[in-house]
Amino acid sequence: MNIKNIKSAFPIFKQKINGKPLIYLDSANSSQKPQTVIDKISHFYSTEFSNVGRSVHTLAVKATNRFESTRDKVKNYLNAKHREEIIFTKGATESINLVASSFGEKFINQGDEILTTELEHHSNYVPWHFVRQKKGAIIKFAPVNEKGDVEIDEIKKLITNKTKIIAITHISNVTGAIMPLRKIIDLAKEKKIPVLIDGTQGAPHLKLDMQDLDCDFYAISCHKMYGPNGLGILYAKKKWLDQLQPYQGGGGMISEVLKEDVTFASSPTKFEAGTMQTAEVVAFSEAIKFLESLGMENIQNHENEVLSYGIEKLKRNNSVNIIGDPKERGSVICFTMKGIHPHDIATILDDDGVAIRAGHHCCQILHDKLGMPATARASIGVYNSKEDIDVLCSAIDNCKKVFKI
Amino acid sequence: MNIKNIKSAFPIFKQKINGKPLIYLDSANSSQKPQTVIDKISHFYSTEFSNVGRSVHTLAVKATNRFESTRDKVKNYLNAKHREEIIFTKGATESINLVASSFGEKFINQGDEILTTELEHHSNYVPWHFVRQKKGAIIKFAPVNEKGDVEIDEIKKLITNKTKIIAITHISNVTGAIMPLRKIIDLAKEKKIPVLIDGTQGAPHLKLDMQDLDCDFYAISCHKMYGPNGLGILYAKKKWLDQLQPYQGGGGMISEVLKEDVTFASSPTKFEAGTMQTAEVVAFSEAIKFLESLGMENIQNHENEVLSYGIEKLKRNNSVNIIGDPKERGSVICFTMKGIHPHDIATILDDDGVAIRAGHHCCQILHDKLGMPATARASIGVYNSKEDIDVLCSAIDNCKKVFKI
Amino acid sequence: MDLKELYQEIILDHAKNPRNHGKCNGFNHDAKAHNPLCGDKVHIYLNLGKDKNIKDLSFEGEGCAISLASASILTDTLKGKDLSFTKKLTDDFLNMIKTKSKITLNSLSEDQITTISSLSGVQEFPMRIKCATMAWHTLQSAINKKNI
Amino acid sequence: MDLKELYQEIILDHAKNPRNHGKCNGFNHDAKAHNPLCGDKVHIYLNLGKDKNIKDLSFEGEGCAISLASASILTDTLKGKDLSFTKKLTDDFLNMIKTKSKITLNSLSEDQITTISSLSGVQEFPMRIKCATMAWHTLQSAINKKNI
Ligand SMILES: Cc1ncc(COP(=O)(O)O)c(C=O)c1O
Ligand SMILES: Cc1ncc(COP(=O)(O)O)c(C=O)c1O
Repeated sequence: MNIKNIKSAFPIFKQKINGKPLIYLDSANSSQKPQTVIDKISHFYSTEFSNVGRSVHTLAVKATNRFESTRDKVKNYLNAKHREEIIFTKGATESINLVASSFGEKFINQGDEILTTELEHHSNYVPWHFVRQKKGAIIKFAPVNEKGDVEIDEIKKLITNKTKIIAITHISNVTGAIMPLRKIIDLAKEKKIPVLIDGTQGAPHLKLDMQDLDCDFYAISCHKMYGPNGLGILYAKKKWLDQLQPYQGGGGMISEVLKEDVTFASSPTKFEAGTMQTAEVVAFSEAIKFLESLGMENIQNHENEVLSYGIEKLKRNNSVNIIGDPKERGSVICFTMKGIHPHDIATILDDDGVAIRAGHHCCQILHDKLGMPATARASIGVYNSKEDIDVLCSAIDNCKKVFKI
Repeated sequence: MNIKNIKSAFPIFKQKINGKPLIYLDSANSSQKPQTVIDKISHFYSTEFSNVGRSVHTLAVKATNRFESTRDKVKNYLNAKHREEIIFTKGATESINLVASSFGEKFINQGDEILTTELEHHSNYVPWHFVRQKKGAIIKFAPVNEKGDVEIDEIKKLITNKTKIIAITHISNVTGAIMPLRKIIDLAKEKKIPVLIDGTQGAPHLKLDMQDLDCDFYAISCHKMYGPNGLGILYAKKKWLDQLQPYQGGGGMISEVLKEDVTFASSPTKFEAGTMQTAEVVAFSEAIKFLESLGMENIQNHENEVLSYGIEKLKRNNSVNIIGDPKERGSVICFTMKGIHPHDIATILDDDGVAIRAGHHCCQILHDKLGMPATARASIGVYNSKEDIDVLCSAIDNCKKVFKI
Repeated sequence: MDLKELYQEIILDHAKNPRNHGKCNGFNHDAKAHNPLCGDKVHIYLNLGKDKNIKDLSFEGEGCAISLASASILTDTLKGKDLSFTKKLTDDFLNMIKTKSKITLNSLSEDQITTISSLSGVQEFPMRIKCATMAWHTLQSAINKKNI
Repeated sequence: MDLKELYQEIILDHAKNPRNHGKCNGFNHDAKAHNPLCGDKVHIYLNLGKDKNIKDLSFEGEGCAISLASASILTDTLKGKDLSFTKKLTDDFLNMIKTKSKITLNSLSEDQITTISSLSGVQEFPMRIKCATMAWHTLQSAINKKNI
């Protein structure tokens, strides 16, 4: 497969939007799905579907094998050390809620501190807010600077002997800043503080290596990495698996159930209560195949090329104000236009077939700091090209025409 | 569509299992999916996919409309009074965990009582066990009698002024007993105790009417009612929606997010944190269409016919011991055979293409009471026929041959 | 879908130069609302007389052209009107947004009708309907909620 | 897949009449395991001499024919053997289940080899492999865990 014509692998691009070709620049929200992923879902439901792990008949065996071999695939893809470190969830949001709930319940007490940043998505704040409410803990926010970065020194300054966990994003879904994870994790290890990475925006764009990165938790949304909806992953380092209580109770996650007490299975089963998203997991193996067949380095190079082209071109447009100028940027360009609200931009762009997102992108704290209730966001996926950026730019010019500016 | 040849609507039945036609008798575990549901998933991903509720571009509008109109469809299907009473979850397990967590946090304290039964699936016990652990509450189990029923009097006896909730299944997934819900809910209302129904086995087989039933919570797994994997529903009566705290925190469920505090949206958004299972929800509308086009009464009549035929025929087989003889039975036949363990039965049946389940079916408390670590279970879906039962019975005879009994 | 229908001259004018912006004098009712998905905010202030006439009416807010224009047009049209008329026009307006029905209240001038009707283009942009209706819903809350 | 391979005469015999069932005399090591998905249970007892010989070996358990036969055959074969032989046979056995390789330890009689090998049919029934291996894993835990 060649990245240059990879659009053809995605059936959505056969659609016309308002009579124009779809220019999809909303992948940070959710990515489109390659035909192989879609076909896998159909094929699995049509020929092999069954609940996993619970029955011994032929279909159940096939489904269980496919399900568990996807776990192996994910383990290899993330270069995790152990397969039981891979836990399937509903999405990154659930992954983070799981950790906040189970880790928070056991290790966070009155007056303890949770260290996060002003950049975080609500999914990496609200779960910790719940812990704050329940436990009387404190949340500290490392400030974002005017470039849209969070400096390691700001994080260092906020660490105290009360800091129980550092919860931080891999890539900001607004400023696009790639966080200095290596430094943060080194610092945290020195102080023996566990680190949770919200990898929602990292996983679709960067090569990941859990053993090398050496964080404690890494949260992923499969639907943003060309996989099916309704599926996420929590990578949790082995040392935590026995220490954390299960998050949800139900079928499959138990060892022994008596009227007086319940004991639990070991990970990953322990954290996967109830019937799982079998078809979604099975189909996700095709998303990984897709990424691997292109090669993460190639994807990254390609996306960076499109990204830089976009940044350059938008910079030259005087009506456009790009949010942030981080040291390293990943796949996201947020911008505003004087006199045109982001929602109006999004609506007008849509008329030209260009799909972007407008709003606070679930980062209200950051937008409050920016003093902007909303921004417009163009985010880049593997299928985007420089031509897409050209269409974006002329659609942006059209905004001015519509608004007679 | 005619129920008699409804198998043709399900592509899985084109498969041969060990060279024989698939006789799928594991629907209580998970049901197979009609072609229309499978096609809807593909079609949606191929032509309309986008994240819902967050962007204003054309695809997002289409996806959001389909998503929310499925909520309306579910509301009508369940005859709920308000659309915000319909909350999408990952499955019945998550639905029950949500209630146990949010209701338990607020309304259950030290020494308070949760009333349930010995029949419950682990999904309707382990979440309450968590509440017991956290709050120092007490779980009381209404006993199951030798017929596999739980008598209303047993429930009445256990109600005290400490009873904070009654959590009970609609249909036992082992004895098949249909619980006397009307009486239980009347009794509970008299005492002002809220009632949660684990409707996982009820929803696929019985016509539901939330306004008539008048329970407080009803939990559903969509994958057992011919819908996609990874999707469930929680019906929660309006009076609870504002009282209950959200279960998970993340994008979409907030009203205002500040560093000091977070306020939440109203239901259903409040309970639907993070990116939802858009494609699954959209495709579930086809499952409802499927059920409605056949008509729940017709489905019930058909299934009852097959069920009675099965019970009669198995009763005549001296080597088979049917578990339970409830007043009203829904779609499930558990059985054992002298000298042949249920797992061996399941393996031997599979050789004849017959898919059943063996084990404790996530009901260990009940199996402990029965004095049986495992049973074999044949469960009936809309696509099963009397001929399927005939194949089951001859496969059962084959077990004796293999075991030389 | 027609962008020109949505972003009519009148709307752009009201969006760029919103009328009655700020807190009006002597307001005795107010209410605010916001759309958490997009960040639009509106705060309606009104000075409601004992005779049920709206003596003064204004708004504060931030948001897209549609939401600003809608709030601006609302205040401009309803200042000086009584509550029963306000109720009628609100119903008519919400109906128009939903079904593209026409505004016909005969105590409005042709000009006023044209102005209000300029917002009907939103009907073809389902994700933007909230932008157009938020101010009108908020006005109702403000009327119902006495400011003490 | 061949049912006759799985349910061989020898297996049915061991399943119906398990050898060494119950607690053996003077056991000084034991361990139990269960499979929560299917409810199978096994409890291994062994009397391990100072000389690292297994003086006595028995099991309690409930489960399917495969799990009972496997535990029964295990106890029958390893009673009286020393630990290093036990380790070797366990490895060989687990290998056989995984890859259908043959058991060749020359201190076993042909009869014993035939008996153990009768369990290799499980290889084609992936969901049943745990049934065959549970007793063998549990024996290893029992050896490693001194009973006090
Ligand atoms: C940085 C970041 N974190 C978390 C999330 C939440 O992911 P999901 O909605 O898939 O659970 C998102 C996406 O919306 C995100 O961009
Ligand atoms: C009675 C009952 N309750 C709850 C569940 C749990 O449903 P799910 O696994 O879909 O969450 C099941 C199915 O396994 C069930 O049969």
